[in-house]
Amino acid sequence: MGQLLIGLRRNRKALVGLAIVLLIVLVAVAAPLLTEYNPAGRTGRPHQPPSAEHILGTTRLGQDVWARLIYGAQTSLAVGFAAGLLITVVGTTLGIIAGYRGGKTDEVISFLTNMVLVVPNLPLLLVIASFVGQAGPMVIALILGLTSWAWGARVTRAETLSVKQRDFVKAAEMMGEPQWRIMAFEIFPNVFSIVGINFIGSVIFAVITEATLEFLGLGDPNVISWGTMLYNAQKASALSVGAWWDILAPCLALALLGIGLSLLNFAVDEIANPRLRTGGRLARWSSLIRSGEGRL
Amino acid sequence: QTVLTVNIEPATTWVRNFNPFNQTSARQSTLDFIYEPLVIFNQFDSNKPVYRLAESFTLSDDLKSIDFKLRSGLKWSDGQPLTAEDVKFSFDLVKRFPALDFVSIWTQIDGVEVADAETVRFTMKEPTSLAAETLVQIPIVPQHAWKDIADPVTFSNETPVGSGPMTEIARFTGQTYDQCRNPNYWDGEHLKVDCMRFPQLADNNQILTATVDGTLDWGVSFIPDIEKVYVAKNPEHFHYWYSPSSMVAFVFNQESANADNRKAFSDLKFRQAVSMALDRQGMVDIAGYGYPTLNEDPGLMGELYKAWADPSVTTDFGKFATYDEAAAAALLDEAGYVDKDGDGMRDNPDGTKIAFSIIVPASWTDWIDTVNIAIDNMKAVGIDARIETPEEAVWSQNLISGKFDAAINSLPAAASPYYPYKRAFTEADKGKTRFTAQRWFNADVEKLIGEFTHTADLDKQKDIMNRAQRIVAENLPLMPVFNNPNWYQYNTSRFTGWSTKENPFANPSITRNNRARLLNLLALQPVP
Amino acid sequence: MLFLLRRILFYLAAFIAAATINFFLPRLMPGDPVALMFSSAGSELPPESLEALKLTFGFVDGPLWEQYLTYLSSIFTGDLGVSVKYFPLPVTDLLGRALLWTVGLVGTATLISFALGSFLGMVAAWRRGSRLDVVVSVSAIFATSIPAVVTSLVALFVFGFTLGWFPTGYAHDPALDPSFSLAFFASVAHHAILPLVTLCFVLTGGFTVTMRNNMINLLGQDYVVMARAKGLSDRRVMVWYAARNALLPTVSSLAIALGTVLGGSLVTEVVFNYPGLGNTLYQAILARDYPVIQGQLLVMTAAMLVSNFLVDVSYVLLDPRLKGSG
Amino acid sequence: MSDALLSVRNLTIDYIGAETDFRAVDDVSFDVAPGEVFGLAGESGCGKSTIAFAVSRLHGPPALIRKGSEIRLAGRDVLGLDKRALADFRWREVAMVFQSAMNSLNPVLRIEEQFYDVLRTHTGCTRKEARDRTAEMLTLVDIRPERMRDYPHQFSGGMRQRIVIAICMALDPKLVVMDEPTTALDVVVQREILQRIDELRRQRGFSVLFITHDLGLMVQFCDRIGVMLSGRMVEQGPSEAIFRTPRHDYTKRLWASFPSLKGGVLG
Amino acid sequence: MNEPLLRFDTVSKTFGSETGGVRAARSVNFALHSGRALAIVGESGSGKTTCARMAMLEYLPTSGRVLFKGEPTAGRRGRDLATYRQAVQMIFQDPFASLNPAHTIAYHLKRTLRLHRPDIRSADLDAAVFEQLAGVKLDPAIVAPKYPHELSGGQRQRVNIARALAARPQVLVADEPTSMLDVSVRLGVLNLLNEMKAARNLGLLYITHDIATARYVAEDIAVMYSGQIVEWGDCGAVIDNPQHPYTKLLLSAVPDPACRFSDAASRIDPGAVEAVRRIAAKDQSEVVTAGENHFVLAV
Ligand SMILES: Nc1ncnc2c1ncn2[C@@H]1O[C@H](COP(=O)(O)OP(=O)(O)OP(=O)(O)O)[C@@H](O)[C@H]1O
Ligand SMILES: Nc1ncnc2c1ncn2[C@@H]1O[C@H](COP(=O)(O)OP(=O)(O)OP(=O)(O)O)[C@@H](O)[C@H]1O
Ligand SMILES: [Mg+2]
Ligand SMILES: [Mg+2]
Ligand code: NI
Repeated sequence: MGQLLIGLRRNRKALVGLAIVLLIVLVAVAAPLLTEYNPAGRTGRPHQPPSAEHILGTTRLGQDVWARLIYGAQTSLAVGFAAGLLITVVGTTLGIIAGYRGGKTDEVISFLTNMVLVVPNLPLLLVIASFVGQAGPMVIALILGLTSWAWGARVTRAETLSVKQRDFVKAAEMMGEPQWRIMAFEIFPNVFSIVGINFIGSVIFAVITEATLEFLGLGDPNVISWGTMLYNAQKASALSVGAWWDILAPCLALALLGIGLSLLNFAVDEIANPRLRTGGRLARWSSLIRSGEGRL
Repeated sequence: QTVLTVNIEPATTWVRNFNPFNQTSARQSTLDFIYEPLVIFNQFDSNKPVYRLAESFTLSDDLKSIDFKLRSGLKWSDGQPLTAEDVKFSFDLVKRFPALDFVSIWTQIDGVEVADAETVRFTMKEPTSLAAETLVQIPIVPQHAWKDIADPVTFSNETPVGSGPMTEIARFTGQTYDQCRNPNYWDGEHLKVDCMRFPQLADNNQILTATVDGTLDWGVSFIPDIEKVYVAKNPEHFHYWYSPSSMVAFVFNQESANADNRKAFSDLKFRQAVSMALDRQGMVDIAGYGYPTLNEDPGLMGELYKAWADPSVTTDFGKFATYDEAAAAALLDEAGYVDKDGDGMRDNPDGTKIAFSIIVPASWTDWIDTVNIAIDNMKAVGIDARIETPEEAVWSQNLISGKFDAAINSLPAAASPYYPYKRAFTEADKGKTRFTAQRWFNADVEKLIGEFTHTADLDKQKDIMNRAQRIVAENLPLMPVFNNPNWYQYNTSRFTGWSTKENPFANPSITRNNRARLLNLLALQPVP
Repeated sequence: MLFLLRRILFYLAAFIAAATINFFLPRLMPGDPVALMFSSAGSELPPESLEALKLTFGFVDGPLWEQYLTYLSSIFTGDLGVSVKYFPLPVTDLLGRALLWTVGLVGTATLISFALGSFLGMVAAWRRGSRLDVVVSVSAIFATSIPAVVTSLVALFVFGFTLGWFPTGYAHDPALDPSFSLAFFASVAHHAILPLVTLCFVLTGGFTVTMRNNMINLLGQDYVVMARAKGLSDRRVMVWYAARNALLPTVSSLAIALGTVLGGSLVTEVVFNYPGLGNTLYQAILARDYPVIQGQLLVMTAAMLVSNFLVDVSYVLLDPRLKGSG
Repeated sequence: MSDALLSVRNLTIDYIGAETDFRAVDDVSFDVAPGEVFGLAGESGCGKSTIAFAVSRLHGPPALIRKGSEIRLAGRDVLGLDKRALADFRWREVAMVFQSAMNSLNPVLRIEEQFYDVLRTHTGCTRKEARDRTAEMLTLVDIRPERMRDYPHQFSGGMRQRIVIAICMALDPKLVVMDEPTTALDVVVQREILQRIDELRRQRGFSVLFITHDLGLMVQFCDRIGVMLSGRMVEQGPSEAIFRTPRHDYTKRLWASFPSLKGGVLG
Repeated sequence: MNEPLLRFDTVSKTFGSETGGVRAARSVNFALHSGRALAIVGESGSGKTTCARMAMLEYLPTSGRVLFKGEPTAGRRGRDLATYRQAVQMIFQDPFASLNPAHTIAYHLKRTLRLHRPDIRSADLDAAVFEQLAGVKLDPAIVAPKYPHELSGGQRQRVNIARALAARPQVLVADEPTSMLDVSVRLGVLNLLNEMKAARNLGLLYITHDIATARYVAEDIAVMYSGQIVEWGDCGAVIDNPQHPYTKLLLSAVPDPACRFSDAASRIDPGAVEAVRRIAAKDQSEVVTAGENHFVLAV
């Protein structure tokens, strides 16, 4: 785990990704300080283009887009992280249990996993979300968590299977460690990078999916989030009336968060899998080759 | 060949269904255009009958039977004669298959008989002066084509045989269909349009695109910032006219499960104060883009039924449906609604808490915005209101079952205020329709409504209505805010003769429930 | 072939389980379609018509298990019921007409993305650290991290509305009747470009990244090094030694992607008003059109199972190591 | 030795790191005479494989062969070869057997195909000719020629290793580099394979650069041995001498850590 | 002789189905006494590890019994299993893989002490850890806080031994404990094992394919081929005077720097190898006594 952190610090992708994500988190947390406007209140005339007063313009209802954007970040992040956490916890737990226990347990969990994998995810989500009706962000997070853990469970299981073969697990068994301890303290730290990748991937997925569900009108329209911003902008035909700021602002925010998280994810991947690493050494290598210091 | 391109309903794919009895999935161009009504009551012209298939009708003096006389020489589009038998057949069909009876006509009539080849007689269960208006809702279908249909409920009537102007389905694909001139149309000389074309348009954005680029001649849709987005593109030809339609109002449930809220809701002063707190113009302008028509009539007449309005009612009670924040606050203070527990929100005079949600369907954004404005307004005078956005179906079920505190609701537009009044204030309808959601009933009002149908005399009817609206305005069971717009855009570059604000000869909306749309069609002249 | 037999058993079980979920889900949904239809019709329909509507759609009551059995048997007879929204169109017809478009659009997009992504991933991995690699990997990251909603909306805005290069809806010019004419196909192609490109944009990145990672892991393998030592041409080593093996795990993600084809890229179809399955499902959900929702989920699950099965088979064909086993 | 087949001079190889470099091979020089078996011994990580890779120019980034290094094979400057010459040089001049036989055959190609790859690239022969040659080669390592249509996973580890050796022989290279070719195998199989290589070498006259960390085996198999310690060549000489009279302290220590079959330790 | 610590009584183990499976152990008999080491040698796949795992109760024998101090081990659960796990410890082949990269050396030892030495109070754990490390000649202060990857192979294997010994076992099973180590540190580990065996009166089951190290560590030896023990007895006697053809073959294949491949005498004939394999693979239950404490399966 410590290595992971050190690795993250050394990785340029990770730094950029982390900077982006932290920036968004910071902006979300500091939202009340960054705008004087109430994100839900009508604070200007409808569809005012960006100006000094409303730096990202106003929505059709005259709400300040910037205020909505940064308050919306709270929702998007909260859903993303909550769902990501849920997906990861469920997936990892099931994956490790299935992989480690094997036998019947594995059969049952694997069957469940494959089942969930086989049922198309987004449509299912849509259906469930509409069944729940007026799905608030946390409900969406819950639904996401309960329907999207399968992939994580599958990779974690695969990884667990290979870690399980390693002698230190055998050693712990021989030592008489209880099973839960083996899973929690021997296997878990060693599948941590997979868990990390799964987590960040799930966060991306959750953020995107939440926005999609809300964009499609299946969320709670009163919640301020990037998804509902898109939904409202689309409903107000923002693009057609030329209010590009209304729709592009949440678009760009989503893209930015997505990119930040993806960069982090790739970095974790690279750190977990040294082969994928490139970075500074290759640049140094090429410059040395070019300067004639050596050759292949 | 002149083709009129029309947007009538949003859809992702057209399904070939021209069953006129099917109100939900048949193509909306079925009624009127394929199945012409006997008579059209023109709401935009004092509800005068415009005779179509029928050339006249006569109501018996006891208001218990009515004779419709058909024009002579009527023909179905396949050339077969259209007779009183067909009319009788249609009503009998509806009787045999109750699923077809979308206006429950057989709860109102006792029987149909053919008096002669061109006359049908209906006998009513109760005397009513409004029989004709309901009877003409039932489409008349050809007996020869329908008698062998085993299950007319699931019949999709792909190649309709009709009586209206546009009966021939010249082309039908999932993305567009053309409905063309009936070769045997009785009123063919007035019909200058050869075909109507219905392109499939899925959502606002697409409709908008098609409207703005001039593809559509006749449209019915919401267009944001219409002046800028649409009219400005071609001021000479692109026009719109948003006349008032169904009335939108806030309602408090008099039978709310929350006893504390109920106390306030049942207090007239509270209702009056809340009503005064509502910034109706703001709702119209911001939530409605300025398209709805302001409604500040506590007697619910408004612009739509202004012919029926008793001016003295607005003089006496108008202020209770007009925005005045200060007056609202003062009235609340006076009635004892002050903040007792120091949370900044007003409480009941006895100190119990008032806090309620206003329910609004989740996907109806303009209403949601309206409610949000209302909540801001209420908060401004210290009333603790929140918004709740259940699914549309849940909203409507809650209104019907009475499981809510406050809501935004609408009352249908009709030929006269009689209909909304009947819908909203008939106690027997409680728990059956969402129009009685407020659960406010008044024996006098109900009696007046009953009397209204028992006379065919307009002055008497007006008098009845005057009395009823005074009671309603006095009690303010509904807090009207505006009338929804009757969506209507038209393009004069290919056709002229449209019903316009300046020449409002008929309701121009092309939606399914507007019979008068046929009149608009028949008035069109192609631009040479 | 024990392996395949086991899989088939799994698929059957999965299908029945999915079908069961499918059956119970809509029954948990608040608000029935009739009530919804009635309320959406707003003030237009008189309250009396509610009764007529209920009669029309004849929602069968009766013991749940009976309904369930009827449902199960109907699945196997291919009778998925009648759409409520498009009454009385059978669900199979409705799905049938959408199916073609979706398979055409999303199927093509998936295959193009798979081919393109795998190719880019292969080249990027082969030229590790080169400028090409940097460009490819970074753009892949970008492409995968931008939500499809965003991509579609922006594409629609820029190329559809602003520049007007492409139509903003439909699968073909409504003026043309489907036929085997050049004009028709040209129109289909013209209408498909924007959604297709957006979809490819969204999908390619994922394939690229998977392929690149697989490749890089494989490039260190002894047999790849040995292939180089053998003096084989770079092309041959890259394609036949590294990529061929790296592709194997990617095939399973292709399966998932292909399986979701029938879900359509819902968002893309909705944004571009493409008359595919995704759009149909979306509308069905909005209209609470249970039979369509059920039918669609079923069809999608079946598609997923079938494509998984095909992948299983192709695995056995592609990887000789699996042939012997079982 | 001017008539050396392979001559390595001042070979210095770095693995480039993000900040600092790791010197894996430091100024190593040695020669391999025609027909000779030269052994590179030393502990894990001392740079043996790095040298082996350099000899067939298989390195990729981040390995860097520092300037001043020189590798000559039959007089040709190996480090100066361009891409085309390199492709031709590989396998025809220097063939290589890798550490693990399990992984050095492409699992999805038939054995035949993997032979054909080499033969077609280098000799441009037809499938028919390639098949004949394959059969010949397989017979050489005691594998029935019919099995050329099998996939690698259908062979045991020892057989796969022999197949790799057969592929090595296909072009009659001058030098065969063997990087721990038998580590994964048990002693009996190992013995069989090395004996076979020894015979082939006698028949065909190629030289062998043999890498292992098993000194005992090395002395048995090699003519001359170089002992490496963290990138440097600390001692070089005929195997007899390395065994009987080791000069360098490190070599002595190595011998001292070998238990003997006869009891006690070797050294 | 007194009761052995660990005894295999006609133990067989078949993986997979009875008919088509792999017979990894066939009627294996041996006994391990305290203070002595028994080496099991044989080429890879001969079933050595399988035997070790059966001794560790990881696998249950298909037939036959594994006895600990005369008592059957089969069916041990809970407390019984815990005491057994304490009494029988194992050292793995790969010193890197057998330590969890996520934990420090101190953690590994602490866990063992916690599990098997309830007598040590928490406060004394650190001291006990240091003591264990010092016992295997590692500098506790330096090694304890480190992570496995920060240690050399030899050090790691010492940690493994320390960990195994921390449980105060009576039997130590070592499965190829030096095969992954560099030659130079190999001997140190072997010496350590020898010392511990003597100092703690351990019974050491030493598994290897390297006969030379077997001789270095063990008093007794058993040569396995294809799941059978083909020859067993006193280590010196078996190695100096092999009777079974397979033992002979194995000994002749062991690299011996003293004779070169080029010597025709030292060559082994591939045909003969096949023949030996065929003989050794046959089921055989008849035992021939070749000397005092030296037995061989009849051929
Ligand atoms: N790609 C690389 N990047 C950085 N360092 C490397 C790389 N490859 C090898 N090294 C380092 O170079 C040194 C020499 O490695 P090499 O593989 O040549 O050793 P070796 O003698 O073959 O060892 P072994 O007997 O374990 O195969 C090692 O210390 C290793 O850590
Ligand atoms: N879990 C298992 N399932 C199936 N077969 C197994 C299993 N474990 C071992 N075997 C088989 O049993 C036989 C004996 O294996 P074992 O690991 O005991 O050999 P070994 O003598 O330890 O070999 P090595 O020296 O390679 O470690 C081998 O053929 C092996 O393939
Ligand atoms: Mg090496
Ligand atoms: Mg073993
Ligand atoms: Ni850590």
